[in-house]
Amino acid sequence: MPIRKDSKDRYVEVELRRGEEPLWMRCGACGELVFRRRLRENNYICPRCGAYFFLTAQERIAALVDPDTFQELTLPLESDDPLKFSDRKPYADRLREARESTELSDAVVVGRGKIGGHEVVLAVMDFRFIGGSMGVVVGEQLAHAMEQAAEARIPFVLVVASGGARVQEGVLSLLQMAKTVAARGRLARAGVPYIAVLTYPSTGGVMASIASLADVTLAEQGALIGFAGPRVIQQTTGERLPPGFQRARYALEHGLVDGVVSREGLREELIQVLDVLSGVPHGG
Amino acid sequence: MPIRKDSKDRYVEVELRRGEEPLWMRCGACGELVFRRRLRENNYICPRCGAYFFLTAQERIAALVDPDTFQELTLPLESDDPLKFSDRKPYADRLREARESTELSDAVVVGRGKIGGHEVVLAVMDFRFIGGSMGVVVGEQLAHAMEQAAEARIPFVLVVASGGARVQEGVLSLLQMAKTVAARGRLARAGVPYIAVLTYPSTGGVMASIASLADVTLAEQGALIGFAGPRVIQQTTGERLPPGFQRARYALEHGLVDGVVSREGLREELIQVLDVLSGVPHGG
Amino acid sequence: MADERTIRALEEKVAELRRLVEEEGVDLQEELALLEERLQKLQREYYQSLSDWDRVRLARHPERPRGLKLVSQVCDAFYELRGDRMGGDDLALRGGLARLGGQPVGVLFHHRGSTPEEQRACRSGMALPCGYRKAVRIMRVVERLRLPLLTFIDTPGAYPGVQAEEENIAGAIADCIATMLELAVPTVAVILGEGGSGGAIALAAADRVLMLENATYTVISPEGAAAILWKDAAAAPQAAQALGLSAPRLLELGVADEVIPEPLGGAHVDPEGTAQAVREAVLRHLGELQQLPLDERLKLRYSRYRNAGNLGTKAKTG
Amino acid sequence: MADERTIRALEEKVAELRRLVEEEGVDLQEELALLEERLQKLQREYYQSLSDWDRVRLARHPERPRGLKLVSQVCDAFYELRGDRMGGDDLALRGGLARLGGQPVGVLFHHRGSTPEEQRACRSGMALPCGYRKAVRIMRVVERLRLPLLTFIDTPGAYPGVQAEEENIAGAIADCIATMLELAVPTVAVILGEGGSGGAIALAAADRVLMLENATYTVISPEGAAAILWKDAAAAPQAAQALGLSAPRLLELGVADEVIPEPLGGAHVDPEGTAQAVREAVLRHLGELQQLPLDERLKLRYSRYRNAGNLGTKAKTG
Ligand SMILES: [Zn+2]
Ligand SMILES: [Zn+2]
Repeated sequence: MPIRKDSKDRYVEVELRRGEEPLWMRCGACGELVFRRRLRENNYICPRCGAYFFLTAQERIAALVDPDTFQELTLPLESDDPLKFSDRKPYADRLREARESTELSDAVVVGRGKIGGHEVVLAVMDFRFIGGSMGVVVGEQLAHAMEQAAEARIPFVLVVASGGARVQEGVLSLLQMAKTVAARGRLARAGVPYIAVLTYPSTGGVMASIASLADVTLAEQGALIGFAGPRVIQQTTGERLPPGFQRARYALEHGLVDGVVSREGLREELIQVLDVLSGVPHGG
Repeated sequence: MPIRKDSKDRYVEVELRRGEEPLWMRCGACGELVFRRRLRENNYICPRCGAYFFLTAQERIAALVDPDTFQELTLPLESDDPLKFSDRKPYADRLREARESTELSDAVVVGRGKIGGHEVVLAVMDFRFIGGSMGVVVGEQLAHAMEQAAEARIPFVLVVASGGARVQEGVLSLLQMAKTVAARGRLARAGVPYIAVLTYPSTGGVMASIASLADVTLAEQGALIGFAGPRVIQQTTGERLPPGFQRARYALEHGLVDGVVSREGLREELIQVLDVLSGVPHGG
Repeated sequence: MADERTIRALEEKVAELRRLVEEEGVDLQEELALLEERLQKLQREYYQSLSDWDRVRLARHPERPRGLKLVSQVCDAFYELRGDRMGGDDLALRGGLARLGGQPVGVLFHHRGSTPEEQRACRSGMALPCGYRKAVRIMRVVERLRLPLLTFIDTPGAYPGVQAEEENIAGAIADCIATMLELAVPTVAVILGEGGSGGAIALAAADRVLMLENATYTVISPEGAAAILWKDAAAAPQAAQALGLSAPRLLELGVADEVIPEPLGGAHVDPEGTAQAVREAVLRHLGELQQLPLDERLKLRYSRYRNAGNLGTKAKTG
Repeated sequence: MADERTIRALEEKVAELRRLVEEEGVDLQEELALLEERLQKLQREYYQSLSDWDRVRLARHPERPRGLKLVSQVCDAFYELRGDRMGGDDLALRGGLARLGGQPVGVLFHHRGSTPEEQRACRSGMALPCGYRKAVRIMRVVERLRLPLLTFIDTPGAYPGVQAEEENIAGAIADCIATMLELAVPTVAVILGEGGSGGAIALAAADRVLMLENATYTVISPEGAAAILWKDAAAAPQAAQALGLSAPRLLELGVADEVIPEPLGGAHVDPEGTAQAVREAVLRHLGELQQLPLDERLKLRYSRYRNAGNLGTKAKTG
């Protein structure tokens, strides 16, 4: 699913990274062909122009947690296609394809690990899985992750990469907004910190629920942050969109996030936050 | 203390209504000489042009409560002039003069009465007393009134007519903001309704504390509602003030109040609010 | 089977005939009764087999009872509270204090407007951040005063606009959901017309969720789904069906607790009756909730939303 | 008695003399020691008899330690949180998470800026509604995470502007006071420079209120009082005296709990030392508060504000 190119904010069209990945990848921003290993070593940032490529959940986790500390806690769940939804293609087929190409059960990976020595429960969304959309499985995984964090009394870190609710699961996916917010309420009552990292994209129903309710909210450089998509806004209102609209820096200027952080600096930034909060939550 | 004329919003310059009042009063808006009894019967609204004259606390009370139901609860307190303040004239003299001309101990009258058959605790500020400013006595009276309402479990109605904090009592008057807000917190925890009526003027420290924290907030037509005075704003920022700025209707359009009510309609409006809230707070 | 237009035409003819018979005194009572019976059967057949797209159209019907007028009929008295206390007052999302069954309650509802000017002023029920912030403010008032909260939902969705985004419409909706879920007072939501995505669930995270028979509740409009998934705006009727947005379907799925029946032809045929039916249902659910101890009520609410949608998951196969 | 300028000149001369003596090795140690002693006496006399107007000028001194820099020195680490989540981020009122004495705390402070551009961007510490709303948001974070809250006050007052009024600056201040008073966590406020009216008390409704020796806390600026009451801007020094805005006076009145001493000449003479003194005082008060059981701490806070100013009332005489 290619996303729109924006040289200034450095998000670029990329080939869907499916199954066997090519040895070389072309940067959509500058056209450079980059050796894949080199790209990975560079946090999937184009070494020529600095554009960001999408990260898979596993790549994101590898970039954030201390080596060999991640322990996956993703529940062994799949969507049961509750509406037996079909558009031009059955949802069941889309699910199967997404599972095969990503080797994920759905659009989020949950686990426990350390960041700069601090224990955290980490949930990372994966945009490759049907646009990182939140359906019943993602909702359940996130609620479960927050419960784990509340129980273990260690901070919860959520990395958002989601276009919103999973359309193919209808109102059941809409309800995941309330579900994740309810679980966040429990986490808050337990006094456990919740840090959200918004990446490209953080929009729709995910942004209008769990992703907006963190104690500390960081935006990765170039992240798209909002509720309605730019096209919907233009079609409904005919408004001209201001430059930088809904991008990370714009969000910061409008008071929507606590900071904008480069991909290279994200781990260090999280360590700073965890350092300052060290000892929180207070004992049992 | 004459206030600025605004024919549209119908607040007019008036003679300070001191001591022995004349049989006739001149309307500052249209110049009409009105027989005082006629003015009183008309809620102190000019029968020719509809301009509002200031109301004293007693007149406001008479206009709002059911006949023969008001029982004054104002504490027998006076300002002790804690700073021994003196500008061109000693504060002690100003206090004495204000007490003599208004026959009030300070700028608020507190009592219990019925409005449309509903028991309320009522606090009414009086602009004649040093601009209705909130010093240590006003703060104490308001806190006391809220405690009475919380204890008796009947709604609290506050009619604001105040330019802000009492300068001559320094930080002690500033602290009345925190004091009244603290007392309002207790009232809220008791589940007792609090209705504020903002009249000309409702500004400064009173507006930045107790007057902004009601469950239901009504503005009398033409009321001036804000924090900083128009002159301060112009001097500090050089901004041009938009028409109607800080007036009741402007406040409504900017989401600051629940409704704008004519002086004639105010009692009926309060009865509507009290009717709909009848039974609140719920038993003991 | 008859379509909507044929049924409307038949209804008119039969009404004319009855008037004629009654005015002229012709003895055709028996024939007329048979005819009416036949008509009713047709109506029942038609309205009981409504497609989801038919319901979408009924939910959007310009004469459908809704907004301020309906809420005023459902409640015995309504006192509107206005403003978010931060610079705005949204006419698309409104609320205040009301009385119902002899007790004070808080209400929140979408308002779409009836005249074109009013519709413009309230953007046909698409609320702004200041609307959701007003809703949160009113929730805090009802919480302080220990009033049950009733919400009436009827919106195509939150307003998609530049300023709405700048003022954090997403966060405003999230706060609305969070505040509503944390209220100690009982909450009942009624979906009256369109329950459009985030703009709807902002007011729908309640202890009980009721739907009028032809109301819809959906994650995306059928047109939106058609455009995105079918790449074809004409696929909206299919999308409507696929989305499972109808009241009966959502009752099956456990999303709605009760479907409030509408008269044959839709709520607009009998606005008074519709208001009465809504009132009766709300009072009944409120009564049940008020019987429950606080702890249990909050536990039930939490587990309702904590477990929402779990019927749509299954153990991993791979 | 010497004035500020004479003392400054003397200080310089003595310093030059000492340098000369040390560099040239001239044996004037004894004479120099006497001279220095005399100078210190003059300094003490001068700075211990500062008029309130002198203190106003010291509180506003362009080199006075304040804002982000001072807070960063007082705390061991500071992580800034930004934005009100509603459309704005105020640079005049800032805050975030910090560490102090080995524990995490929340902090809020005014920032006035040092360069002219920065001063323009943060309006010399006059906060907007979005600043007070950010403060409320951060208060909710510290409440959730059970962190003590420290506030550092230094503002001429809230910003008086058209948009600020439209966005309800008054209500934003009121909400700030109300939220701060209801926090379950311990709260310590330090008035660093100017504590200007509503804009200051918004952050000062704390369990403990400390003042730097030359900080001021007042219901209105001396200039404002002079203009309104004396009808003469030149009366500001008299007004300063009359308003009782100095730390020693407010300690007497029970408004401040402690006066944190400044070096002779004012805090700007030794910013590091000032930060250390503030840190020490805050840690001590925080330690005392953390010893108290929650109930008692909240009872003390309530009675502190419920009874505030009662020493200024007396039984009615008439
Ligand atoms: Zn490139
Ligand atoms: Zn007149």
